[in-house]
Amino acid sequence: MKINLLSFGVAKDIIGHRFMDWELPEGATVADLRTQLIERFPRLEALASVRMAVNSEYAHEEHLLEANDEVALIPPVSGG
Amino acid sequence: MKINLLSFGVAKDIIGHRFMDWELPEGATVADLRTQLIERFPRLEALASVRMAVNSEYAHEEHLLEANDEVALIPPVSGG
Amino acid sequence: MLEIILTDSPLNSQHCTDFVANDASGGIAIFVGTVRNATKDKPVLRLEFEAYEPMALAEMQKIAEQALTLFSVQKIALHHRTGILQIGEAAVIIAVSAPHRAAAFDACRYCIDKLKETVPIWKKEIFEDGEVWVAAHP
Amino acid sequence: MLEIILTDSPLNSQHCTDFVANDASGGIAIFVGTVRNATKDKPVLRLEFEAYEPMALAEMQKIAEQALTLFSVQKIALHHRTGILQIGEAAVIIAVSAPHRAAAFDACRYCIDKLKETVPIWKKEIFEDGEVWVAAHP
Repeated sequence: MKINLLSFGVAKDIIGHRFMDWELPEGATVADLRTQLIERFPRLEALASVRMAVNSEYAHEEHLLEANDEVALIPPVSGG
Repeated sequence: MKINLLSFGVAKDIIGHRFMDWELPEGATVADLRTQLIERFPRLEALASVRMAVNSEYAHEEHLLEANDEVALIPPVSGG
Repeated sequence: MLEIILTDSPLNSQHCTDFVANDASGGIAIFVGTVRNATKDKPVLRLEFEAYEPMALAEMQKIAEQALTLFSVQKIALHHRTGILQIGEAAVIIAVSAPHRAAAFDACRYCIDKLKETVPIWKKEIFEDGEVWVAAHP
Repeated sequence: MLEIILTDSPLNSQHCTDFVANDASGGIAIFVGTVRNATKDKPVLRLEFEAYEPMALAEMQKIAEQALTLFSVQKIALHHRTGILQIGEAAVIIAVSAPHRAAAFDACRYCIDKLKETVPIWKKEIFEDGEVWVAAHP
């Protein structure tokens, strides 16, 4: 299945694109996606943290992803 | 000796005047003045508190008054 | 560093913010004390503030100087209104700038708390059926 | 009750104060986060704020709703800037009105603390010799 990957801040600099399609097996979780991303972009691991938001809500590692989900990589926020 | 008595807020309503001369014996303290004032204006005693300021500084009860001091009656403040 | 004002003209929060803002500040905490339309559910028509002016200014100055000593803050504006105030008008504005926000909040709160304890200013609430000096009686 | 704004136009603290002011409020606490001219003594030329806009707005809304639940406050304005900001400009303004000042201060502080934890907005500091996403690396 395909999800829509969004990247911000330093994560966007590492990945190189704001928007990206990403292929995942059915039944993949946020943790699975994280593992794949770090494999392809090892520099993500050096960040202080990368939270994931699914359809604009922070998601747990066990969260089951579905086709066409919008998954955002949230490096440490620094608003305000 | 004569001091200059200033009254504010509810204290001014009780005493009736903003400015007033007051006669005191030499060597009188803030406490002595307080006793005299309460004798003449018993309603002052019903207030939550009346602090005294001598020449624009809060003064202790033992503070020795001098001729021409400006003594202000400070009922509970309520600025802000 | 400090701007201490006691005035019978309307207060201006933008002015206070502009006074304390500076290129090295990261946060500004502001408190605006406004005239409420009721006390204990009794409608208030307007307020009247009376001040022992020279002493009030001196006490406001002391409070702001203490805040500069106690907290890592840069500039403080402390403005208080006197005279007759309508509902909703600002009676006091305190603005504090600091490199970091915690100090700005702490100092702003310190100033308003102390002001309400020591600054010789008195507030009279005017009701439909009379008027009362606030906090005068126990 | 709430005014949540994310904008690339300059923020206005007077607007936020006016939005939260009301006849039943006794105090308004305001926080203005401004762009500092240095980080760890290194001169900053300007800042750039990037936001995941729909989620940032949703998180700001949640924070303000939580503050309304947790504290006895009346109205909250929560404005955040995006895009390029010069030194001294406001990146965020939070204004909270309440019948009593303690609640206004507590809620204002709660909002800025939470905003810095959860709202997906990122700040890039631009220096003479490069640029850095703030807090990205441990």
